[in-house]
Amino acid sequence: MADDKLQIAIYWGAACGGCDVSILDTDEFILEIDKAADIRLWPIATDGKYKDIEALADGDLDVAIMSGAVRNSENEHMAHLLRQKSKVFVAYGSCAYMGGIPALANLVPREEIIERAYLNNASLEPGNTTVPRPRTSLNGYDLKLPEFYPRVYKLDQVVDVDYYVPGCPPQPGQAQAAITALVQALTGQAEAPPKGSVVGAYERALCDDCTRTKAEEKKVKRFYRPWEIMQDPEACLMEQGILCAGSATRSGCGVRCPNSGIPCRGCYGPAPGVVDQGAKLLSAVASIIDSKKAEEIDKILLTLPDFTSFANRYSVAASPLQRSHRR
Amino acid sequence: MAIRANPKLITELEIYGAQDVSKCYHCGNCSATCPFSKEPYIFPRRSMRSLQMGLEAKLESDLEPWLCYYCGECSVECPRDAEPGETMMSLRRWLTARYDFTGISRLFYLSWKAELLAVIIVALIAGAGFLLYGFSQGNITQYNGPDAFLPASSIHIFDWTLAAVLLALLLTNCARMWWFTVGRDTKVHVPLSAYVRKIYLLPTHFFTQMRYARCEQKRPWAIHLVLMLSYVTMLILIMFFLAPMWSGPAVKWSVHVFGLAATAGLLVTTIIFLRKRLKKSEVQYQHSHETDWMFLVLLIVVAATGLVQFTLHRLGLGTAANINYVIHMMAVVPMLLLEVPFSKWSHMAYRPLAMYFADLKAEEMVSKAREAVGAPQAA
Amino acid sequence: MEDLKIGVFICNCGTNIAKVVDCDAIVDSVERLPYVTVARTYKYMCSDPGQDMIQADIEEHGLDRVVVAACSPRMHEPTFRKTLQKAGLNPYFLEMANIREQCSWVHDDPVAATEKAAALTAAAVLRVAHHEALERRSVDMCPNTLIMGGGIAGMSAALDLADAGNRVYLAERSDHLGGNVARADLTAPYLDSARDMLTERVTRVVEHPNIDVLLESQVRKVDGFVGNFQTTIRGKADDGAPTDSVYDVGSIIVCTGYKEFDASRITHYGYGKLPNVVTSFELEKMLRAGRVTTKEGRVPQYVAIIHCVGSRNLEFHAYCSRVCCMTALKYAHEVKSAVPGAYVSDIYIDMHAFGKGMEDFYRRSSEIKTLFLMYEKNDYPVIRKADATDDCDMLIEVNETLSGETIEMPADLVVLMVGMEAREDSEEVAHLVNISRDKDGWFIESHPKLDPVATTTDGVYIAGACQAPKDIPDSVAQARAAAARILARTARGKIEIDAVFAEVDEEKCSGCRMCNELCPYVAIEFDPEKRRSHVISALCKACGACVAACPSGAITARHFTDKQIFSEIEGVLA
Amino acid sequence: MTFEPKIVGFLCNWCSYTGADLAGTSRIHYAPNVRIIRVMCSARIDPTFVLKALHDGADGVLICGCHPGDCHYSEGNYKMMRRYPLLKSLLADYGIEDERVRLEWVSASEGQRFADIVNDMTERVRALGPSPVKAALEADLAER
Amino acid sequence: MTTQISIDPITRLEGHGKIDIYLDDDGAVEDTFFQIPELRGFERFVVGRPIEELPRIVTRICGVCPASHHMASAKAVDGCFGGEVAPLAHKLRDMYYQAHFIHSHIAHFYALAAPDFVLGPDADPATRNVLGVVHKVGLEIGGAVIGSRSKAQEIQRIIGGRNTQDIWCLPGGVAKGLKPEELEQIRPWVDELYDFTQFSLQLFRDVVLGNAGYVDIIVNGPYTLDVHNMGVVDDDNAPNFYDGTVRVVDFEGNEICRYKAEEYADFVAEHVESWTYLKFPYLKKRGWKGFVEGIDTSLYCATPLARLNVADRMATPKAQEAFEEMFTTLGGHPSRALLANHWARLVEMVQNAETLKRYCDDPEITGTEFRVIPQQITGEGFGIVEAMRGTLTHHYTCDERALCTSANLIVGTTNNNAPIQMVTKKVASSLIKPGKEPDQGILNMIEMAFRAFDPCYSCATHSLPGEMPLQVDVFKGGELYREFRRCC
Repeated sequence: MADDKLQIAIYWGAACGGCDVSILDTDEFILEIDKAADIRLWPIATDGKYKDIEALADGDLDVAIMSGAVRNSENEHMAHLLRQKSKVFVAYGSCAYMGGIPALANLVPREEIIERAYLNNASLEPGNTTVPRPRTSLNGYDLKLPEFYPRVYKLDQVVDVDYYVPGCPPQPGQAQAAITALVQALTGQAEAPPKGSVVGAYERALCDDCTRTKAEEKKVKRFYRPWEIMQDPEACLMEQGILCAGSATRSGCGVRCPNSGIPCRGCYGPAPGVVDQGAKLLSAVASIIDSKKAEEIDKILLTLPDFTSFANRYSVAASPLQRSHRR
Repeated sequence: MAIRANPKLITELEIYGAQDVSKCYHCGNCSATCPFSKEPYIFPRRSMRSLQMGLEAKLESDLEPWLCYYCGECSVECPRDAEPGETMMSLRRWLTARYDFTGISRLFYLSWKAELLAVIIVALIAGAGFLLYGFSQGNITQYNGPDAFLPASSIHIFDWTLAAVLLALLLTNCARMWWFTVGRDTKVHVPLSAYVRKIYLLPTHFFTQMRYARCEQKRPWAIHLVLMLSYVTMLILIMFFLAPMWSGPAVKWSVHVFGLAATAGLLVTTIIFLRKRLKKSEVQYQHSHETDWMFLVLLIVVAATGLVQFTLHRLGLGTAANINYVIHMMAVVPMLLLEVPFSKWSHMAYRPLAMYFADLKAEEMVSKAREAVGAPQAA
Repeated sequence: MEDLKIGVFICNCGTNIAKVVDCDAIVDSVERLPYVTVARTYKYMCSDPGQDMIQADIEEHGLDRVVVAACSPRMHEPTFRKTLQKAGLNPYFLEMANIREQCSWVHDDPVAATEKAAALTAAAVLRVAHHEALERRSVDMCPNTLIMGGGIAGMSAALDLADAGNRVYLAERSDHLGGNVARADLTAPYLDSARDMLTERVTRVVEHPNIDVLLESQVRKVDGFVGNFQTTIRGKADDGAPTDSVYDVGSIIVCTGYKEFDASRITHYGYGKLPNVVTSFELEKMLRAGRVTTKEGRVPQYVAIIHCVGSRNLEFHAYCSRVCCMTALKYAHEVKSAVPGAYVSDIYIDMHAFGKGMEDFYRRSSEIKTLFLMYEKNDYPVIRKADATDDCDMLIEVNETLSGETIEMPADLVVLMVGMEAREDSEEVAHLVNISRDKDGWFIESHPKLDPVATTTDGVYIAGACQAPKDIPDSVAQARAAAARILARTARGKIEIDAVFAEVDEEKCSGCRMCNELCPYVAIEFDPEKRRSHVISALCKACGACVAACPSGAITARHFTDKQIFSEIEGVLA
Repeated sequence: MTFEPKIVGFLCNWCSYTGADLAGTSRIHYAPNVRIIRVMCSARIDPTFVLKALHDGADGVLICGCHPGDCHYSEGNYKMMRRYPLLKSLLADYGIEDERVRLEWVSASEGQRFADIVNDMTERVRALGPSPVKAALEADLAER
Repeated sequence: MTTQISIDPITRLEGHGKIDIYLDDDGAVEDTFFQIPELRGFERFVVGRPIEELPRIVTRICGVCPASHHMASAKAVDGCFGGEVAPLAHKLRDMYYQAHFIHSHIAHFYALAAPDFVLGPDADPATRNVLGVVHKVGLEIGGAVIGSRSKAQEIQRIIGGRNTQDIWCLPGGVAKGLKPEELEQIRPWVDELYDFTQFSLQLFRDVVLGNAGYVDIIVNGPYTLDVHNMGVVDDDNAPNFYDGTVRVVDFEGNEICRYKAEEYADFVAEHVESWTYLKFPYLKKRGWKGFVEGIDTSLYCATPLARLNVADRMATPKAQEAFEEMFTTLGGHPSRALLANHWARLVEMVQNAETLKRYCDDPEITGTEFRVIPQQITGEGFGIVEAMRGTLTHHYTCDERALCTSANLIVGTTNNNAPIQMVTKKVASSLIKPGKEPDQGILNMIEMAFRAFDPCYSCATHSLPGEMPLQVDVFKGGELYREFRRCC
């Protein structure tokens, strides 16, 4: 492979593959990547040898793009390896950036997950008591299963991350822009964004790009779940009492959810400089509650169940209350 | 049970001498300075309070006024010039009036005119009586002997009759005093045995006035004691040794020494008291009630005429002696008849009684208190 | 962050701090913190030598941030800001750690207290590193003053201000001036006439060219800030119809006074049931009329005055209403002169006779044979109708503490000394001018001792009984003090307003408009063109509500930025 | 050695902070576990502050503002009042026990009340032991 | 001493599917174990969430077939609200889902299957990928492939707002309808897609059927299993991907059972082994009999081929033609030739395209009655759709506040877990014999076996990424002395 070509690795941790699909979804752009770079590793689309990566010298890779969260020691090992081999390490997608949907598991004990999957559901073999175990010895064979961390970690809780590309998955256009920007930076055609910055997204919250009209009067006596009313497709969802994370979420996705009548759930993460997306959304939601009586406020909030899983839908692992990290 | 207050009482007491009670704001200095103020008899403050509020019923049953000898310390200490000492004095007057069922006492205290009038009338009646009697059966020139103008034997009888009347009156008042202060008290019941056990207190207090002796200055006590003893000596001589005194002209030292001494005592002390009251030198003598003056005046007149009588009699001037004797009696009779049961004199009886009752009651209260706290029995 | 030089100054406050907190230990601990160049302790940091020391250190070491660990910033922040200014440093480069009120005075364990003090100081050090240089803004001071309430306080303040040549708008709810004083006959202790006192004031106020008396008027709205308030006052037009007019004023004095306690709330006094149980104000009426009689028109023989009605008890008001005791004595005198030979009894808890001439007044009252009966707090006297056989109309049962007896006091007329209460509209007024009330509804002054006239809202002052029960001299004194404060300011013509306010970073604002509604001062404007919100700094009072609420973190509160508070959190937990 | 909880207190400048000062001037003693941070108004208290405090190792967080209706900024404390239940539900979902975070109204005149609250809360938090946020970190470190 | 051969998808270190082959001392296969070592626990952590949010959460089970999960979930959620759904919504969802099927099948066929057939199994792994195919068949065709895939995605995006990590469904319908101008925008693309399906069939005929070697492998290779077939069919027993009843037919063509979604638990059960996180579904009424073939087995496949095996006919004319052509070539219906799955995908694509056309001509499709507000919360719902990789079942319950109280999922690939176990052993045994050293061939054979199922362990474990990389390490005495590897 020619030396002037960028050396790139694309890899997934505990992910759904959607991020890789989003790169595939850049369509013709894939061909450009193919032209501009040697893809040394990309399990979903191309051949490549893990051992080759191990064989590389530190920093031989120009860019490593890793999607997915860290769920077990192997994800972690792979993250460390790619970090070590690459000049620029990119956390790609909400799971890598903030833990993503898988991190919702951090809100429940691991034991209950096992219990629900193998001991207590509608379609189990009657009377089953078997549960997968790290080690099983069967007719003299010693069968091993990897051991899992008690919770899901976002990438930078495990390794040092240079850039973040938010989104679940990142909107292909944005992904393309981000990767282009990185490539240009690496090939000296543009200045590299400061370390730790979020690329492939805008600097303002979603409302900036949302075309729904926003009134000054934002007061609700109750909240509505999306199915409880027929919404006004023109007006701000929050004003209609429909919980929407847009105001607390970085823009860049193309506002596809609100435009389709579905409230934003915040996959692009907090606005720049915000510590916790959930806490910020919390303030915003509280601001529109139309009451000065504690009891009434409680009553209003009954119409807004399970706020947490909405406020931190993609960012549980990033919450300050998830102090755990492995660095 | 709530005690009814009578705001008017304080005004009534003004006539008895308590002018400044309302000034008291109960700092308690008075009670603090008074050497006699001890549980359960705290005064004068409490008495002042009862008086301010006009708690008649309560005051009537109080012994405190009698426990005060009016040394005057409290009045000196009082920051508001509420004259606690004088108030106690006035209360004694008021109580004397209360104990007296006839109401005469009250009359005297409330109006000095009435008292003066009474004294004059009694004096005149007495004078007239003795003159008529003398002329009816004797000779004005004769002092002794068969046709003496006023024979000792008759006077003796007269004295005893008078004494009987006075005693009757005095005892009823004392009985009333007992009833008010001890008898009707539902809270404290004094057993008969106690009365007997403690009876010795009466003569002790009467003759020694040892309590008064505990006041800070001793002089008032000494003077008062002399006065009292002289008076008593004289009384005894008159009641029991009239004849020997009468006999003469030779002097019977057995009686006359006492007579002269007592007279001297009376004269000197009364003069001292008069001077003090006139000069208002000390607090306790600053406010004199008419009754005080009357008592002293009668006393000194009696003493003086008594001494004159002795002299004339020894000189054998019969006529003069008889006339002087009538005058003497004109002082003696009102003094005894009006002062003993109805006025100042009565405190000679009430004081020791009060001490006696107070002691009995206190003892009871203490033992009651003991039961209350259930103190351990002495092993 | 650029390389900083932070000086830390720890005050012993005599022994106030040093006796519990080991100040030298704090020096040792802060010296380890980043950027700390000097750290020292001193006896009294607020004293001149103390301030000179700070100033000297700033100059000598070229300090650019200063932390003072001492008393509450509410006490001396201004002092030390001046110190920085004198040393040529921006006053906002100061941060104080409150190690007295919130440490040495409330803890006794030296170890724990020192640890806490160190943490608070560390927090201040970390915080001050993020402080920014802020400029106070100077704005014109409107010389006019609005005075709410035409009572003795309001009028007194009005006259002082007007005499100095300032315009005064004197707004009074009722149709006449004089307030509660107008309801009184004589005054304690010299028994001179309240009326005479008032007439003089009222005539001067009414005739004064610089005073606009607005009767039957209510303040409806107060906008703006110190030096520049716009006040909307609803008055009556000639035809009686309500009309709103707007007045521009620079200062506001609240003199709304008090309201009397409603005696019928206390049942055992039978007020409202027993005809001859009257309130102090009803008696005043009789006295002003010169005829003190029972409802039946009889001349009362026994008059009982009950103190502390609604005051100093558990159920109603714990506080002392301050003027009733002496007023009651005044009644003793007035009744005795109105009804010679009447027996007056004062039923009281404690006799509060502070103030000039009052103790003597008390003595005189007892000399005229007023009977004083003392009762225990919350052990109320009970009034009942007397029997036909009694020589009185009512009987008052009192557990009299001086005698320890339960007595029955005869009475034909009972006077209830009703206490003072905050007016029912005090909450409304408080919100109007945006000041705080204590738990009893009295307006709170900015400092109970050092600044009893100003309030927590700059430019709004309080005087008279709206702040707490007060007698006439105190009310007048406070009113004239307020006037003096205002004159001192108007004389300068300009005032500095705090440099602390909120700002919207338009690069971050997404125009979601969550904040628009939140501002109680309508200081946030939305620009539909740019689709951005921005803060009108002059209107902003820096509460920070919008800052916390902004979902995209686009609003910052100057001097209370997230960074500053975060570092403070790190500090206290370090 | 007994566990001494660290509690961060966010107090509004006008009522609660002044109330705390009053406790001082009245020499009312209370537990030294609360470290006070002054904000202008309880409305300034961003829920992030609470999360941040817990993240940085606080065992409890006390939030104090003016009594409803008495806010110096007339409405600020209502804004906090509205955030509080949401904040509590969020914390609960992350396993933070109810008594670790507390909102109280303390007026400038309630020094005693402030002291009582501090003492009460300190006891309750002490009973709960160290914050689970800290515990999680220690668990992780232990795993390394 | 036994020799262990582990076949790890990209090494043991990544926790992806792993195969251990145990040889006896003679080197004959004793046993094989196919292990899935990860679990994510969606069933647990969706509990407590507002039930209507599940369709927007479970899509993260798999980023390759999120629409399948979105649809199954949406239907289960509808059930929790009493099942009332705007009729138009069903049409729109079905239309949307056809588009998803098309781009998913295109991706699989061209990116994953084609390299083998177009470039040949022996081609250099370095070039054996989608880019290699593009280079071979020419850029314009490559462009057409990519273009068609993105058109199908764009159609999905226009109808439902997004083409991945779908968000669109709400209880009682969908969040947005299809505007007339939108319809006109997609209409021409639909026609192009239909043409592309025909083109793809032609390509398959030319490249695969034209190559006798391939046909032989397909029909006579070791890639057959005597297990039953499962798939969703409509009332005429034609395949239906969005809705219908589940039909199970044995490998001789006799119907074993058919059941509605709400009955799934009576017909299917999952067996658990302690050495893998992935469960083994089987026909409940027959009971778990272990990994055995035969007419009495309780095991079944749920694959594109299985879907056509349980179907008596296709739902659309052109698809019916392709259907008949395929089974004739395969020598009858049903077929057990696992490699025919690739062909089956192309046949399905035709039906997808034709169905899309039909919807485009449906006058009601641009209506506005695309959602009703649920009037009741009944608390339990079942959703079954055909995912590209097999029958997908979601089953939820919720409380009176419509908060999820339980969730159970049986996903496409899981259905095939046991068959994959068995085919792996079968292939391994057929290749590794005493004295016959394992070589690169193993890789190809196993690879093709796997690819036939197109297993998606992302779905299966709710954890692993979409496609299946492979690595074979052969150990002797625990010593690695040969390694072959590839990723797809």
